[in-house]
Amino acid sequence: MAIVTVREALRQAMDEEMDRDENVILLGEEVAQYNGAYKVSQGLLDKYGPKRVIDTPISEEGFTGIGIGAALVGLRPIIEWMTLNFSIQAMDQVFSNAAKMRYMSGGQFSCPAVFRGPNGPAEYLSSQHSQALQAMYAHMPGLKMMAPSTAYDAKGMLKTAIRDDNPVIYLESELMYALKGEIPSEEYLIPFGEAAVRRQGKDVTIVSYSKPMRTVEAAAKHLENMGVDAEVIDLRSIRPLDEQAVYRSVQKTNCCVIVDEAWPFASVGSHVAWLVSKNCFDWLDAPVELVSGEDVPMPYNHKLELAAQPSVEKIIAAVKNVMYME
Amino acid sequence: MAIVTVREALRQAMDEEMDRDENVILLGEEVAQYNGAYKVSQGLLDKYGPKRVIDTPISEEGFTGIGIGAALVGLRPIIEWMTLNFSIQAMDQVFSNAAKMRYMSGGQFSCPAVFRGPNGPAEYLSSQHSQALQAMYAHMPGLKMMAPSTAYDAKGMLKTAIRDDNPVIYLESELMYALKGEIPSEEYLIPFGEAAVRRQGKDVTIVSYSKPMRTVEAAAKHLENMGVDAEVIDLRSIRPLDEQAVYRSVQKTNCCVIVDEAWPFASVGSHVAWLVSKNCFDWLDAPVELVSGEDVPMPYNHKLELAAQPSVEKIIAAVKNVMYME
Amino acid sequence: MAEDSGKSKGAKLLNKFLREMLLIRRFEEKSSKMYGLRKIGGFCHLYIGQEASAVGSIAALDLKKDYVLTAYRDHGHALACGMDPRVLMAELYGKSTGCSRGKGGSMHFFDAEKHFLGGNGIVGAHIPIATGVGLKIVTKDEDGVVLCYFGDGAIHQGSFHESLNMAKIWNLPVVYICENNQYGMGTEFKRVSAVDDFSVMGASYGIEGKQVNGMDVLEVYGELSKTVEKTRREKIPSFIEVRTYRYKGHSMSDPAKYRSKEELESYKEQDPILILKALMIERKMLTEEGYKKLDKELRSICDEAVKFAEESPEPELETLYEDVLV
Amino acid sequence: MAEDSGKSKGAKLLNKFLREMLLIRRFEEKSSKMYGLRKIGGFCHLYIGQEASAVGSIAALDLKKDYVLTAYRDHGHALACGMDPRVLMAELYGKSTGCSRGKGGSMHFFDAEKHFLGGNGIVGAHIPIATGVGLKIVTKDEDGVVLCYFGDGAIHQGSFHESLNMAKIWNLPVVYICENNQYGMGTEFKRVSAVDDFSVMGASYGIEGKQVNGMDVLEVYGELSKTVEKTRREKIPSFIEVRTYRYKGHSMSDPAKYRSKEELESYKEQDPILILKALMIERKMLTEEGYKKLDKELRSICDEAVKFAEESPEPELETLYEDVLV
Ligand SMILES: Cc1ncc(C[n+]2csc(CCOP(=O)(O)OP(=O)(O)O)c2C)c(N)n1
Ligand SMILES: Cc1ncc(C[n+]2csc(CCOP(=O)(O)OP(=O)(O)O)c2C)c(N)n1
Ligand SMILES: [Mg+2]
Ligand SMILES: [Mg+2]
Repeated sequence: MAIVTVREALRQAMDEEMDRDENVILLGEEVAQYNGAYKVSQGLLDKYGPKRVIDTPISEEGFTGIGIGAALVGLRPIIEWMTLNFSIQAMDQVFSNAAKMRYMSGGQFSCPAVFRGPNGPAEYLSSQHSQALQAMYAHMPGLKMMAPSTAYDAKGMLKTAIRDDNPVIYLESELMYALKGEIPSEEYLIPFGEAAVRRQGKDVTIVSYSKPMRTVEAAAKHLENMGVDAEVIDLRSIRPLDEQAVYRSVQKTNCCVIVDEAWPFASVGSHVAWLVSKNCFDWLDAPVELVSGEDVPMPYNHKLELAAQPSVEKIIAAVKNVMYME
Repeated sequence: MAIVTVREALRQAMDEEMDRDENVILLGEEVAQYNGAYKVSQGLLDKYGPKRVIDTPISEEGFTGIGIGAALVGLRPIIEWMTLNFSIQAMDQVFSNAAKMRYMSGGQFSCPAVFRGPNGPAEYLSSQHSQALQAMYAHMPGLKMMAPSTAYDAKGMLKTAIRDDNPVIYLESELMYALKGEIPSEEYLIPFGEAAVRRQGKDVTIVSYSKPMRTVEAAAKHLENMGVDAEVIDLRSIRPLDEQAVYRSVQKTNCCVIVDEAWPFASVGSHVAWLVSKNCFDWLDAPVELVSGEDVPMPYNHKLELAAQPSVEKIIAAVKNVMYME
Repeated sequence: MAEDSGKSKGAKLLNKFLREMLLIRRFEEKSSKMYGLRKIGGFCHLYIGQEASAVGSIAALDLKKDYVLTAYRDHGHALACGMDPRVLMAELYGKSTGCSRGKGGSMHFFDAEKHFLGGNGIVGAHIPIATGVGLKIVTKDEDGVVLCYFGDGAIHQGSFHESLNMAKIWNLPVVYICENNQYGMGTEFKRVSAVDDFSVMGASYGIEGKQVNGMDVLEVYGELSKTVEKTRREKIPSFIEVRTYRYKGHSMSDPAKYRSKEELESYKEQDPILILKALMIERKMLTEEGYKKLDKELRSICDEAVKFAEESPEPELETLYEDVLV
Repeated sequence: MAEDSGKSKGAKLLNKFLREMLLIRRFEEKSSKMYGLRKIGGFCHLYIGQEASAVGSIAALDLKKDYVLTAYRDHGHALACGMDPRVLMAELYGKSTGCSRGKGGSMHFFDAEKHFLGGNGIVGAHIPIATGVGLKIVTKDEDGVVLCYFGDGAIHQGSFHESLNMAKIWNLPVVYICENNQYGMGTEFKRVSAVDDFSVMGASYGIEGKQVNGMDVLEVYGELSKTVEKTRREKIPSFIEVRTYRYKGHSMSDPAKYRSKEELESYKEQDPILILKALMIERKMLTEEGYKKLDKELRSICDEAVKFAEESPEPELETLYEDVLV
């Protein structure tokens, strides 16, 4: 097992899939000559040339639509959004075209495109550059969504996303690119719709995905010291969602905290919180808690920006709530 | 009390506010010479002239941003989106600018703009033209949101929205424009954050807003015949949300059904369902049910398109579920 | 028509044009009638008056390798691509035998085999898609050409501009065709355009522009043949404004009061079908009887299409959930 | 500079230019240093090399009635608008005394009083906003002018094109200024633009374009004075390409390896400050000692700004929830 960064894991996934299938192309701002704004596409231009690794102008709506168009007729484009914040300009292409083309053509056209890039708050970036936008994409049928939290998953899931015949929103995180983890040398894929139990526990179920998983794992350690044995679930695949994995756990622990760095209102987090509330109604000893991002735009000041996000303290407080501690 | 259509109520609201405050302007596609694609702005061009009632090119991103810019420096634009479907092209302007300008300028600039237009499915329009998109806008802090279901509310709420110093998403419905209702001759306003109890009842709480209210009211009548006394709540204001009105009711009825024509995942409906699940945990006798739009793009075929939406039958089934009937 | 194309070949071509234009005309008239009888619902945008544009340009293609994309006013293009009037009428009826299984309706005709990619309801949204099809052609070293049609209203969408820039810098074989029928809904194009002659619209991208008389199928064909040929050879994008006129309202619900009777009549005098018919009679390629016979045949094809649609089954309820994802 | 402006008035102006450009230069250098010391975080885009553009153009305004908007590379424009270096530095520090209360940071400087509307982080997103400010001016019959700055990268955003078209059809007094510093992040503008000379970019909208040497503050001022004057008088939009160069990387994290040392050096030889200084010395408006004195004063203003920022308090935690809505 080699130890690599998430950045490298993503690069390997793209590299292997581009090598395997000449229909896979990569396009986005700075992906080619600059090797990616966050260096995720390092070396790919050199290896695959400018016909398959394409620098675009700053025209999110345009190049996203171009990727979708190419996908409809046989290419398998990976569209890199420099960050998800900028994808808002491209949402119409994703929502009106990628997500609906198959349905409204009665199944004639499918759109095997991957839309990827860093999502969620990084640091010191203020409101326009620090948003976790998955709820909007998750709301829409016709799209799949993945959000890895480890290097291992990052690679196996991106390969799956690239091979999938549907449009996939693939969420990364700037602060995760340097995170390291083990990956095997042989090829592997991680399927859609399979959550991972990161820590077995019997007292409380904590559910999260993507970057906050690290905070959740830190909280679980703290809780352990407090004598609380948390079960930690990483959703990994948001659309489709592995509901059963969550329910199985809650049926054992009888209480549940969801952690989502996005805003609370109409979010993936509050949706999962409702699903658990409903489907584990007879098992729950306490209301499901949601630890979300605060319901405010992200401020620049670092102290405030940390306060706006889920933290170990907030998670512990929520766990205490659902376990009626103190 | 005069009996007017929702269309006329909206027109009156704009007319009165334009008359009251010369900073109020209206812009959008076909709002002026054509008197509105759905005739909501009938007569306003004649009365206020082309400087205040402005036909735009088909450039949603551009004219929405122009409205926002004008709002920052003293106008109070009403931006009509021909339908919310087309607003996806303008989302970046709403999310990155309207919703954040005040925050990221440390309170220096506010954005008193109203974004209005028909939302949700109409009839025979297929996937791209039949979407209820409120969840995406509701997710974002920095925006308010209103969704009237009667002519009375349509007028009083739109006047409030126009006078508010914040950006307001104001949701209408094509199929509601011809709906009639009473409105008083004297001026009135309906505040943000106040739900309305449309029907008092003791057995079950049904919560909805906008167009599905009619279906809910029909269902409540059916239920009455079945001996079920439903309390019906119209949320009216989505952001801010009148949570207490819902909780008060559920604390009385001990069970709750939410009806939302949008897709279920990460929706206003599932969010309210979670809020009730959490905050009425000790009162609920059954899991909160959500009757949503089906999780598919909207098909053209009318039979299918009706099947994709909340119906009296679906609501009754959900009520039976939460009341453990049969 | 070039002299050297040979008389019989010329006659064949003219017969083809006449047949296709008349088929579109009759099909549209039939659709209009069936719409009036409420067999067809929703938005239905007729192409009557514009037939020469689709017929004259698509005749320049080889649909084994070339592609066609257009907006919601798509009946004419679909027929010109050789789609079966029966599956189109069935689609208008929302039947399971429709080209899009009854899910798309009037705005969303598609035919994967005939390389017809719709049928897009969002103004301007298919322009990047078409550009992406061009990218696929170049990436795979094919020698196809893409025709991308859109209206005078769509030209003010940012997506048009973003697309043209990328098509030029990447040398994509896309012919952008603005079908300027002089109105975008109720808005005369001059009211929303800073320029009067769209042939300059490519100037910012170094793309040559031309204006073509869209009431003359021979002129359209002549110009487009040259352009398609050049595009195929040189792999560069081009822009063509086809000046045309729609006889009917924007959609079935528009009485088109924004234009004068005289204006409409003046265009009807240059009706593309009448002009071609007269020319063919003059050149002794057609007799009045021959025309009547043809007309009768085409009318019966349209009757046949209606019969097929009427007799086709409604889609099964399960199909609501199909075609969302692969 | 026009001869007739009078020697002393001329000298005053040149002194102002020198002072402002040098202040920007020193402020940026200080910011860079403080960034290195981790007092400032996130994206920080320096304007060094481009000073003549903001200084020469904003000098042509009357900020009682005129407005300025730019993108995230906004320090120079803010200073040229007369904002206090102390509140700007405090904003970079994220302090409560910052112009945006520490919520905006480097990319979001704002000053309502000085008519400086930011500071926008989304490429191209402020172009419609600026256009809307122009609409307000016209609607309220004022005689202000709006300067809207954006980069060579932003010019490929659809928002630019949509805005220009509307500005032209509505006769809005907006001067669109493309600060072509020849790179959008790591991308040389020629790689993503179909044209080399941006002055044609207004052609599709009947808007005249000009190219100005942005390394020469007098040329910028001369051209912009004329343009602003004409815009004010005739109320028509115009477009200006300012050719300039940034000496530093795109942001603090960019080593700028995509360009040659020679290229950078050749621009440094035409440094706007050095050129003006030489001219003033030649014209006996300045001595070497006078320059040194000025430099010392400006350096101490920047030291002072740092001191102010250092000593200012962090924002209170409650402020996280303030400024979201009015
Ligand atoms: C983005 C978007 N905005 C608005 C509409 C509503 N709409 C449908 S067709 C149309 C007019 C388009 O005119 P034009 O491009 O000239 O095409 P034509 O209908 O004349 O063929 C409008 C405004 C839409 N479908 N999409
Ligand atoms: C819509 C959008 N896409 C991408 C980015 C990331 N980004 C920030 S600055 C920049 C380059 C902009 O270049 P240019 O317009 O030339 O301005 P300059 O930085 O040279 O002043 C990019 C791609 C963004 N902020 N917004
Ligand atoms: Mg038109
Ligand atoms: Mg630049």
